[in-house]
Amino acid sequence: MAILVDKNSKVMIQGITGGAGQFHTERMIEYGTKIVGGTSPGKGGRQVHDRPVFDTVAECVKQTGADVSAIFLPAPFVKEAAIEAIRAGIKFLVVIPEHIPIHDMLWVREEAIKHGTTVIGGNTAGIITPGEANLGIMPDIAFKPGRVGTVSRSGSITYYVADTLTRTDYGQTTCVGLGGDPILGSTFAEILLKFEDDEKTKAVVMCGEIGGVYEEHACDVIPKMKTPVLAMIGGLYAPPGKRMGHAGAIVEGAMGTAQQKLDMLAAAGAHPCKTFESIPQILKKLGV
Amino acid sequence: MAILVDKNSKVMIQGITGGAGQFHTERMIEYGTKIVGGTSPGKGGRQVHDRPVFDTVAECVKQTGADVSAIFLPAPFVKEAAIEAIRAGIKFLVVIPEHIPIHDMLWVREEAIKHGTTVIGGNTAGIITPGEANLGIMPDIAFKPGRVGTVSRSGSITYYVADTLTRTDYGQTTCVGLGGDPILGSTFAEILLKFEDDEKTKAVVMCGEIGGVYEEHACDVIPKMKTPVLAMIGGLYAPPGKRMGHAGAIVEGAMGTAQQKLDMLAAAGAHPCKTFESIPQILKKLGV
Amino acid sequence: MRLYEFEGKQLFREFGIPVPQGRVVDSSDDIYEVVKGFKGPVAVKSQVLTGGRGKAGGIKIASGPNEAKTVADELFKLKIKGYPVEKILIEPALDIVHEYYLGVTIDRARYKIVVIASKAGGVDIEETAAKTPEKIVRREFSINEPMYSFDALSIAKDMEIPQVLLKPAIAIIQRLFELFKAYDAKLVEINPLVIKGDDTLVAADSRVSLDDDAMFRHPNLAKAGIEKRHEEGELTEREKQATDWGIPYLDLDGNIGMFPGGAGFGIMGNDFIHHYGGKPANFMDSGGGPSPERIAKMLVLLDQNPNVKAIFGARFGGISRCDDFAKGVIMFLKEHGLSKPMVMRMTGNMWQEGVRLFEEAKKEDPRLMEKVEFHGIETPIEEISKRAVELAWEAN
Amino acid sequence: MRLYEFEGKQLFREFGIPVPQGRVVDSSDDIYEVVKGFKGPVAVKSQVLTGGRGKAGGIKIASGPNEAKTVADELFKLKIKGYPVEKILIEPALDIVHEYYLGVTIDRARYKIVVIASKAGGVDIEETAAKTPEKIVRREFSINEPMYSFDALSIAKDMEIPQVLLKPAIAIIQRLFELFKAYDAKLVEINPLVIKGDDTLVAADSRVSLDDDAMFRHPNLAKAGIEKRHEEGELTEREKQATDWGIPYLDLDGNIGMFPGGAGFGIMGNDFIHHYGGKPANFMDSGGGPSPERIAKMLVLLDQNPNVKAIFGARFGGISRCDDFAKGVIMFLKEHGLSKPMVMRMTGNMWQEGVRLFEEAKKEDPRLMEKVEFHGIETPIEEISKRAVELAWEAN
Repeated sequence: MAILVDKNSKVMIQGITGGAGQFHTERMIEYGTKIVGGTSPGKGGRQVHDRPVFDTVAECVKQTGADVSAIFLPAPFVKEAAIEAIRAGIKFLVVIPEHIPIHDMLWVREEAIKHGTTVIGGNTAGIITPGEANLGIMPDIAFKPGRVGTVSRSGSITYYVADTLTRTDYGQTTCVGLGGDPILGSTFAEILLKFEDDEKTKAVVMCGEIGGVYEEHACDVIPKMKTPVLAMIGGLYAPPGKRMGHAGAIVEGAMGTAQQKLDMLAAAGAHPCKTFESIPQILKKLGV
Repeated sequence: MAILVDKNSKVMIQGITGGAGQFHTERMIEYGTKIVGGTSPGKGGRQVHDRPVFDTVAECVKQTGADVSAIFLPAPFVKEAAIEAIRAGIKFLVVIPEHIPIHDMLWVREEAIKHGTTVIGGNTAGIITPGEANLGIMPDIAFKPGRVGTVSRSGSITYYVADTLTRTDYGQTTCVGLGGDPILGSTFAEILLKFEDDEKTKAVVMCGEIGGVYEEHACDVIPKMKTPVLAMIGGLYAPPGKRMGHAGAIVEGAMGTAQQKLDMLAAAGAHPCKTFESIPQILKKLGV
Repeated sequence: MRLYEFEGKQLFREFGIPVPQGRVVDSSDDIYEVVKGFKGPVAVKSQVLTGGRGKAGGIKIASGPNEAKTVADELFKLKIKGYPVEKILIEPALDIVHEYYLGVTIDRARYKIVVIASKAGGVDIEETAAKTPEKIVRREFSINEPMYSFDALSIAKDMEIPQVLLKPAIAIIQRLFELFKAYDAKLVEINPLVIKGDDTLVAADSRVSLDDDAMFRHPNLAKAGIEKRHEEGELTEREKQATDWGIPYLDLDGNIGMFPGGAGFGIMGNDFIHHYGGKPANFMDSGGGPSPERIAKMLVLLDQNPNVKAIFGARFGGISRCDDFAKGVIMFLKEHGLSKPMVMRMTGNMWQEGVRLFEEAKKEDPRLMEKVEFHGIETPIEEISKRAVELAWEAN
Repeated sequence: MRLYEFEGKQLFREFGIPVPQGRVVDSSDDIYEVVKGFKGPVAVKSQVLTGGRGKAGGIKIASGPNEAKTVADELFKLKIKGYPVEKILIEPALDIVHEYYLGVTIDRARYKIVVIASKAGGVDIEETAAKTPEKIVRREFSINEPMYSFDALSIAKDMEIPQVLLKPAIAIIQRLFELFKAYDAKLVEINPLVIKGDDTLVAADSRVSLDDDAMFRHPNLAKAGIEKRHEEGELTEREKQATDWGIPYLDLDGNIGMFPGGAGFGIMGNDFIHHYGGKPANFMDSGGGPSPERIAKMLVLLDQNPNVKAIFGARFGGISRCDDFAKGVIMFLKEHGLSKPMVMRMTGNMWQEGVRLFEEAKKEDPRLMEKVEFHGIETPIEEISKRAVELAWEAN
């Protein structure tokens, strides 16, 4: 078991003919990810790494049965590419590019909710279910199949955490890159609930950081979860983030500092970790 | 029984402080319509014919329990007024003004479908359930309670038909003015189905006219109805309407001429009438 | 209201839809210089607000300035479906490789904006739709959703536009859709959308109909000289007069002046007149609760129309009371007099009082009512219609 | 990116939101003439990209031209939260009857646009929100829906705007919302929105933050001189350099140069340094799979920063292999040389090969690697952090 992607996922790549698209398609195929095709408007009919290229996602879905897509396109094109994928019936969408305009992500989110699609990113390193599928730009070297899930806003932190779990033989069920952009396709809370429903996942490590509100809102679901949650927050010593004016302060309240996040998460029942090495120690204590 | 409005309907008037709004509010109250209030942005707190005036529909609904609204405002203001009413929970909306921009009515329709509101008009004389409620600008003189429903695109035709039904003692359950604008809040088909569900309505007279496609689409529901439908179509001798270009011809197909409409309706099982006097004759034959 | 081809192309240009560079002339005086500027053969295109212009010989190709002038002189003498050619559009003649059809309109039954497209463009698109519907591409959009580039791409692919031209095709499809929404259009059509010899796409023709009722939102059109007009053809003088007075009015080719209450009965009354062998001279709508002044103006339109031989009047007193209506008619008779026979009927609200007012007026001054026959509820509307046909027959 | 008050007001004016007529000056030379033109007392307002300007004495009222010049001379010498005053906005002083608050921003957790408003405007709005939340009006909008006038009316009523001013208030609320959407804003605020003595509404201040990542859609802003910048304050010279090179970079006030891979570990590394008693001199993000050239530029930024006493490097070889990373560092060392001590660790993809390359380079030219301590997976990252702090300590 795993969440969101596994060896049966039929994955397509939007922007498969671009430099990054081609490069990572090859990597993902090598890992064993079932890449079934891709799109590049105006380049339908070509092939990339023996996978068919289509003009539109609808054609790709129709011809290949794709149900998962990863976007490798410049940020200005992400909004339409994401909406296209969602409308074409893609059920899980990975948005790799960073610097996607905030308003664009609001459009994507509306469409995703309407159609029941899960979106991660922008600015995510992707998602990996070790031994089954690697979707995005994460290095496979750090990962191995196991029993702990991770969800993180940062790719590099994911690697450090996964490496720690791999070296201590916990391994991972699925590692989800939530994304580093200010507004994200999914929240910590939504991904945590998916791990909660996954039988094989015995614990989840969530890695947040200073700024934003997604960590705080995770506190709404953690108390309801049976699966233990370990929480690590970057930015305990970072200079205080700038408030987005009075309106931002009013909307987001007292949220945002790393210490507050960590305190809130602990109060909600998560197990705080300050170093990577503390993760296996806590897991051991929890009997995972 | 009746459809859409009856003596229990709590009716509000949007534009109640305007000339037409005030005049018809008085008439409707005199008829016995339960008018509970109205709106006029920026004039909240006043009274018109002892009814409270509010700035917004939401306030009026909250304070008076209004569930039906009639709009008496210039055409350019109708779109927002209608959407406001629909969002505030109004379940039946009568759009009196004519010349409402077509695109505006598309917006209104989207909102109405989303919220389950029935809209009639624009350019309707309104709706009357004789002896219970008169909502709009129809003269009460032609109507009396009875057992035949009418639905018409034209106010004047409604009067002639109702007068005929009144003089021959059939009377009316409810008379619905669908409206004379090119695009309407409801279709013949939708109103016919409401009459079908009304136990007291023993027959329906639908009066269409040349142009548009609403009569043709009524043919989808007439065969499924137990209540007999009498059909009258104006414009049998009118000069042929102008097609809206090739696209219009393709979209609307061979629809639009009065004779075709009448033929299609007859084929669907409606009883065609060419004069007002033939209506009671047909009703008699049908044993209504 | 329909726009001229050149006006439609102005809007296309505003939205970045490629059109041939063109010049409009309203006489053949400047044509020589204009065509010389184009350096090559030109299309000389009559600008009329009706279809079938090509078949009627309203579009010609000229190889150069001299021929263009000759051709234009002929076209300016032409009438197309009765409409005189008053403006001509000159464009470089196109080297046409392929013709597509692209249109946007509204499906009123489904309440959606519809894009219709086809690889088989040109004049016979309706025939294509009837005979080979598989060649017609159709897409629906809700008013509150944009057309994304992937939507446009999917349309372009179904039109079988060559891969190298997909990008400009997407732009044209999206922009036409945006224009449709931005200008409250009822219809926008590019027929044909042409691939030229140099492998570029261009809108060779334009057909744009806008919603009269939304013109208040587009004051820039009036500034550009685009004003309210019929769907087909320009307004007649009388129609312009009626428009100025705010009265819906249409000239027809019969001889019975129609003086009804309400648009619905206007249409039905027309049927009755035909039924008894007559032909109406007009269509008119009083609107709800007309003022005496408005009633007087309606009668002025009929009385001054030389085609009108007799007048048919009908009033169902609803909101407007029949006595008020009678007052309006009497006001007109006193102020203007009536030069044609009129038969009319009143029923509904206060009809007896209306009849009484007419009888009183008759007693006062029999000459005033000389040409008016008035009836109440006792005479069926069918009889009144028949009588109007007789009156017109007698007057001829 | 935050706009200056006067830039925000430019956008307000473009959208028809009433603002005082104002003039911006960047020296006090023209002030006398400007103020004379206003014929009355004026507000002299420092333009800085930070909050709390009023409390810091950055806004003064002057009764006339002479006083205004004196005041401006003082303001131009002022630093507000460290930011020098380089521009001053002169406006007629307002006769304030009441101050409202009106703002639009995004609720990231709910993915909605949120309008926040209050009858209690002015500087203490956050306190109002905390102490008397019932005075705060809040409305949510989806990105794909417009704000209708009835929405705005309902907000205006909840703000307790007097009935006679509802109409202009509706316009201001709707236009602020439209501006927010049209310019990809993260925040737009009018605080205070003022009722003046003559019973008109005016936006007395502006606070506008736009989304850097959407600037490609708004070329007109760059034309108007509004360009990428920090949320607060202008960029430092080094930050400008980094921005030109496309490297996310922020100057901090410590002395350890941070040379990490990835933004996430950048933040975490900062924590580690602090944990061991050090202070980073910067924040930096290599981005995924940096080229050797990019790695060289990152090191240039650190090496040329006089505040940096030691450099802390960490690389988790993911997409980018550690050997490629080592090559980039060696390239830098050969081309530029390194003037500060550096400790770094490599792990992940090809880390052994990276370490091998460093050792090879050291053998080739020991001086090249003189200032570099390099480690592999065997040394925990915590140890590396501690060592960096030591190195900085030694260098002081």
